[in-house]
Amino acid sequence: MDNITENILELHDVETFIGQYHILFGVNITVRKGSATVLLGRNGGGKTTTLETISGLRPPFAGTILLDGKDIAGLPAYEIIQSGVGYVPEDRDIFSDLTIEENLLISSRKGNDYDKRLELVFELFPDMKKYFKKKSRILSGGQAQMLSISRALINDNKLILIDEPSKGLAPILIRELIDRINIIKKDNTVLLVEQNWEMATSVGDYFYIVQDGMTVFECTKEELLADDTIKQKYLGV
Amino acid sequence: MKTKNKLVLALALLAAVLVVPALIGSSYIHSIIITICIYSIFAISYDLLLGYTGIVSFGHTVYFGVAAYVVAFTTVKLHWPFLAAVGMVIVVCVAISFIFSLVTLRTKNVYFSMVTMAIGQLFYVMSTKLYAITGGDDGLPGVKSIFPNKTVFYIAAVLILVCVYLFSKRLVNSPAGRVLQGVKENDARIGMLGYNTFKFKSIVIQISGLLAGLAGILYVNLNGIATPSILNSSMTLQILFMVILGGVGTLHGPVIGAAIMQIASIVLSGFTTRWMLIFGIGFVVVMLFFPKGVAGVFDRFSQPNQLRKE
Amino acid sequence: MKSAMKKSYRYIALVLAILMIGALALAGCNKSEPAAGSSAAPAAGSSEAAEEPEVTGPPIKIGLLNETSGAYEQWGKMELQGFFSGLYYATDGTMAIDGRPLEVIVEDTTCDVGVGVQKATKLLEDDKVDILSGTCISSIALAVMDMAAEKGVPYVINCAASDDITGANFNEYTFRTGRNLTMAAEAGLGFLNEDEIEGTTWVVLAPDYAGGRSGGESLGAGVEARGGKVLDYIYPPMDCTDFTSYIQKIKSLNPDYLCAAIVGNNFIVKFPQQLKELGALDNGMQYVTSIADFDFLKTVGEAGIGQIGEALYHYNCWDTPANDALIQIHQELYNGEYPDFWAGESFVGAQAIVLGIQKAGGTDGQAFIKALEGLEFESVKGTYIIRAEDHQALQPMAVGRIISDGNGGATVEAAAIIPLEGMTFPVTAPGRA
Amino acid sequence: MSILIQIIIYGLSLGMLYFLLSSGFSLIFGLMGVLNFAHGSMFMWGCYLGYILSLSTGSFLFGIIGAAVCIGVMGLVMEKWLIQPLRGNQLRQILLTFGLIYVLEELAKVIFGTRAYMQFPPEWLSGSAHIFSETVPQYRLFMIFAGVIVFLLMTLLLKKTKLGMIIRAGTDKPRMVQAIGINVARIFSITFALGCALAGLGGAIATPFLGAYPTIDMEQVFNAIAVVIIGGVGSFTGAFYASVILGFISYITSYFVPELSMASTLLAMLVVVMIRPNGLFGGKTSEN
Repeated sequence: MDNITENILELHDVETFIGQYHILFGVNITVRKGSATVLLGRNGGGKTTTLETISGLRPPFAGTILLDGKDIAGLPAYEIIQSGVGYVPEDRDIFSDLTIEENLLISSRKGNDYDKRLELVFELFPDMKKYFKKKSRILSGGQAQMLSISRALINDNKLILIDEPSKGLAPILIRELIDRINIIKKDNTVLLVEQNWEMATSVGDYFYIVQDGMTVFECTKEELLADDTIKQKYLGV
Repeated sequence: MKTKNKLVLALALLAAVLVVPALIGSSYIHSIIITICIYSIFAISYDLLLGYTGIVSFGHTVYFGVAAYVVAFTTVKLHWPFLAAVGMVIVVCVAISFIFSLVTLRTKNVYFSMVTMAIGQLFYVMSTKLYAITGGDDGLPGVKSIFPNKTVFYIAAVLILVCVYLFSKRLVNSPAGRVLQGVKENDARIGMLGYNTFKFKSIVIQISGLLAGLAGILYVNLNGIATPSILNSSMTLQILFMVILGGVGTLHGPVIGAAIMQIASIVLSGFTTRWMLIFGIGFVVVMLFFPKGVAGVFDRFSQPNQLRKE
Repeated sequence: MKSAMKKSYRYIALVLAILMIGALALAGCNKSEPAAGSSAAPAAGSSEAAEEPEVTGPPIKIGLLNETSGAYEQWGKMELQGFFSGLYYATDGTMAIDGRPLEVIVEDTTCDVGVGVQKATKLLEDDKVDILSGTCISSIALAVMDMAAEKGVPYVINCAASDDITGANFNEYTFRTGRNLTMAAEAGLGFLNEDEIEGTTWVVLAPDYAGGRSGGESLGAGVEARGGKVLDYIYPPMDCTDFTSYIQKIKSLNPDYLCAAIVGNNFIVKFPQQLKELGALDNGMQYVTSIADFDFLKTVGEAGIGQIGEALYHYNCWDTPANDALIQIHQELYNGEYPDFWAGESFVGAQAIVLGIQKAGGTDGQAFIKALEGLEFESVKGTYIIRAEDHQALQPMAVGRIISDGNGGATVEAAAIIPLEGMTFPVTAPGRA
Repeated sequence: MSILIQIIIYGLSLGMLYFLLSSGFSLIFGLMGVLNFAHGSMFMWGCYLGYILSLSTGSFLFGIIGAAVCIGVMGLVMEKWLIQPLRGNQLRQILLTFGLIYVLEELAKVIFGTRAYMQFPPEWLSGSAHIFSETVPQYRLFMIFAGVIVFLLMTLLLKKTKLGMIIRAGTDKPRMVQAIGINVARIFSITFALGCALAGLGGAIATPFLGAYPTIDMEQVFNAIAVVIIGGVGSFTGAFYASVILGFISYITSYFVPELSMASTLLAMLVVVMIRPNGLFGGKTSEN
């Protein structure tokens, strides 16, 4: 029943609480297959919470989330992830006591062609092969980010959620990351949160601006670049 | 209910509690009410820590036990007058509270609980070991009560309990009390607001320690002997029962808990020798389903803001 | 601030209401026959020999503090059953003295000092008992004895064995018919006559608590007095479970005799087992200890056979008329159960109470004290004399040997009986020597 | 010379006992943040079940394995009904397990009574071995052997199997384990049951040495806490080394300074907490 819809993911009026604090008031996002969609907006707007809500780490209070047409709102995180979602958290959260191989091994799900995906990962991130048997606590910030992405890539996921990949990375690493993501987004659609203007605009095909827990603006890459007022109005850049 | 007739009601009840049992004239009932008052004071002091500051100490019975031993040792062995003994208890309680506040510096939440439990056990072991001072397992007998008879003692105990309750209520509602409740919510955030949380925490540890010491003094006056059983971890568990069963963080909850515990243990022990099993199960049920305890049942049970169960 | 004040009044009212309800509830339950205090006296006329005594005086009230529940409930049961058998025997089944029926009020101390004192308050001040008795726990006895003295009520202790009761903490209203720890230690040596101890080397071991230390010291003194040499005193902690280090130390000292003043499960059961395991008994060292209750015999079983030591009471060690009566009455009242350990002691206490009341011709405190001081009477272990100086009953002591009971278990026979005169321990009560 | 051998053998056998007792406690606390004060009671029930099972089936090995399995199931039930509902609320979990001590202790008294049960080691273990002229009960050597075997098996499990990796990952970052598609709740249940099974196994192995009686739970819970504090939370090897250290400390103090022996483990723990709050072998910092 793999109806290859145009959209991998649709969020309709999604609301979320953290404890008793109301964070998301109404998020509406559509992610098209084979593309990269970027969530922009000032800090504290609810971008990270949106990714956490999609991945199931924070169940939504209201609204629907359609993954490939199926409503996954409220399902436990492991079920959503197992149905083909990869999640790369803001501060990477790599398992430092495990080696790179072990990080990837436990992320690989049943029925996944582990060796084939491993080749793909080594191609994209050679460092992973170099330190494959080492404990991942020795990795640098950039390498840790690569491992975190590799964990999401080890399975042939429909959708990969990435939370501020450029955070804390040197410019040359950001450029390297840009063309990696541009490759990844072809087969495994990407939804990412990004503050770095250069990465956002050189990776993203579609953009949403999230402010005070709501998606306030939507546009394509061309519209964004053409119209400076959007940047002024929403991002204060 | 305007405050005025509430005040009248309170005073009327106070009078009733003081007069009626005195008329009944059974010193057994008096000694039970004294015991309820003693454990209520001890439970209130523990609630100040657990309920209002979120400090989970499993060594709180150290103050209670050591206070009893200090009074027994100074009055029986050293023949000190009672007031001198009370002075010594205050000094010792402050010293012990200093140790505990030091421990709060080095360890946080769960670790603090483990370490305080170990400190409590250390005092228990010392009470059985240093028999030259503590009389070992047989304890230190021979303490003369400062109250002429049980009726006077009982009236004094009720009045002391009411004073302790009012004092604690005032402390909790004071600005310092508010800071302490903030410490309970999020220690770091309060720190960022510029409050020296360590200073506030050590103040409340000191106050609760002194109140527990007061309960210890009354205990040894009632029973005339200090034995290792009051430093034992089962005493820690009993005081925990009273606060949780009654309603943590409410101050009047622990009094309810103390009353329930005492009356139930007397009535239940009449029927079965395994009455502690009933308490244990009761405690687990309360922890699972009634976190607010008996007193909390009156408050509205707050609903979490989540459409779907996690 | 206003609302806070209003709220606190509401809470004060609540607090006081609770105390009020608590007081009334308790007062209520106190009126009716207190459940906990139901006297477990067997019906007076149960044995056919006793004729119906006509009542000519007010009932004699005896309060019995008893460990009905809690850690020592096993011991509590023994003391209770021995006590009633004793009353039964001393009053020839009539449960009455000179026409005044005996009313025994039993209160459960739940093995907790606080509760024990509370129940003692009830017995002394509410029930106004004439004579108080009971408890196997020394700390409770020590606390209660002062209260009894204050109220002028004689307190006869059957089992609690701490030396201080008739020593440092002595008061004239307190008596003890059971043996104290020093007597137990003395008895431990009793079976060896002079020449066997002369020139032998000893190690003394006892649990590390007040009674244990005093028991150990008097054992050592007894050995030294009989020409033996004590190499070392070892005091493992009360609830020690791993005796290896102490046994290694004993092996390194290699004494002829190892004498242990034993109390509590760990010492009675685990210590001998670990002794054998570590090969401490292989080189001929003789192990002298004390022999405890039926549970002890069941647990040690056949492994304990041959072990010698002071036996507080085992029904098989004595053939006196009183002991036979104890066995017969005990089995009759308690569906065939043999009297165990503390039952032998509380039987004597009950008997002393009855004799005291008969001799004093009533229940007046001072008269009762005068009646008991110096009282000599025949009971379970033969002749008892209640020493006037410290109100401690001198009595013969038994040294038992564990033997097989024929069907896989173990029982005790008397290896030696130490007569009354053999008990030579000083009066330690202040100002009473 | 012989004292040295004694210290090594008896200290080590005591250490292995502490390891069997505390390894599950440390694993559960490390991975799930659950401080199970009733862990000592699991150990005690392991003693009782080990005694009953080996007596009824006549085989010692079946006794200890059976006890471990039963206590594991007990752990599973406890985690499902009592721990899971309170997930996220550490305070109520601690208080609940504290209350459980009473329930399990009183239940044991109801079923097994208050007397102590003595279990003699099986014949093939009841003799004494001679090492450099020291007579050493074979059972003590068995205890050392059992402790080391369990340590090796558990290390293999943690290092080599996928479950082991997931447990180690969960100890580090439990939320992220969910985010790679693993049902953390199931992993928690398995780990909790495994931890309790270890305590049951420890109890069953300890019975011929300690015997089974109703106050074991409180005695042993302090040793478990000491091992966790000294070894560092969640670090399995830390628990092993800390247990060995504690075994030596308690044997040496009971030999040379008997008066202090009851307090030795407590003092050792308090010293370590003051110097290195997160234990000698790493593990999560106690300031977290």
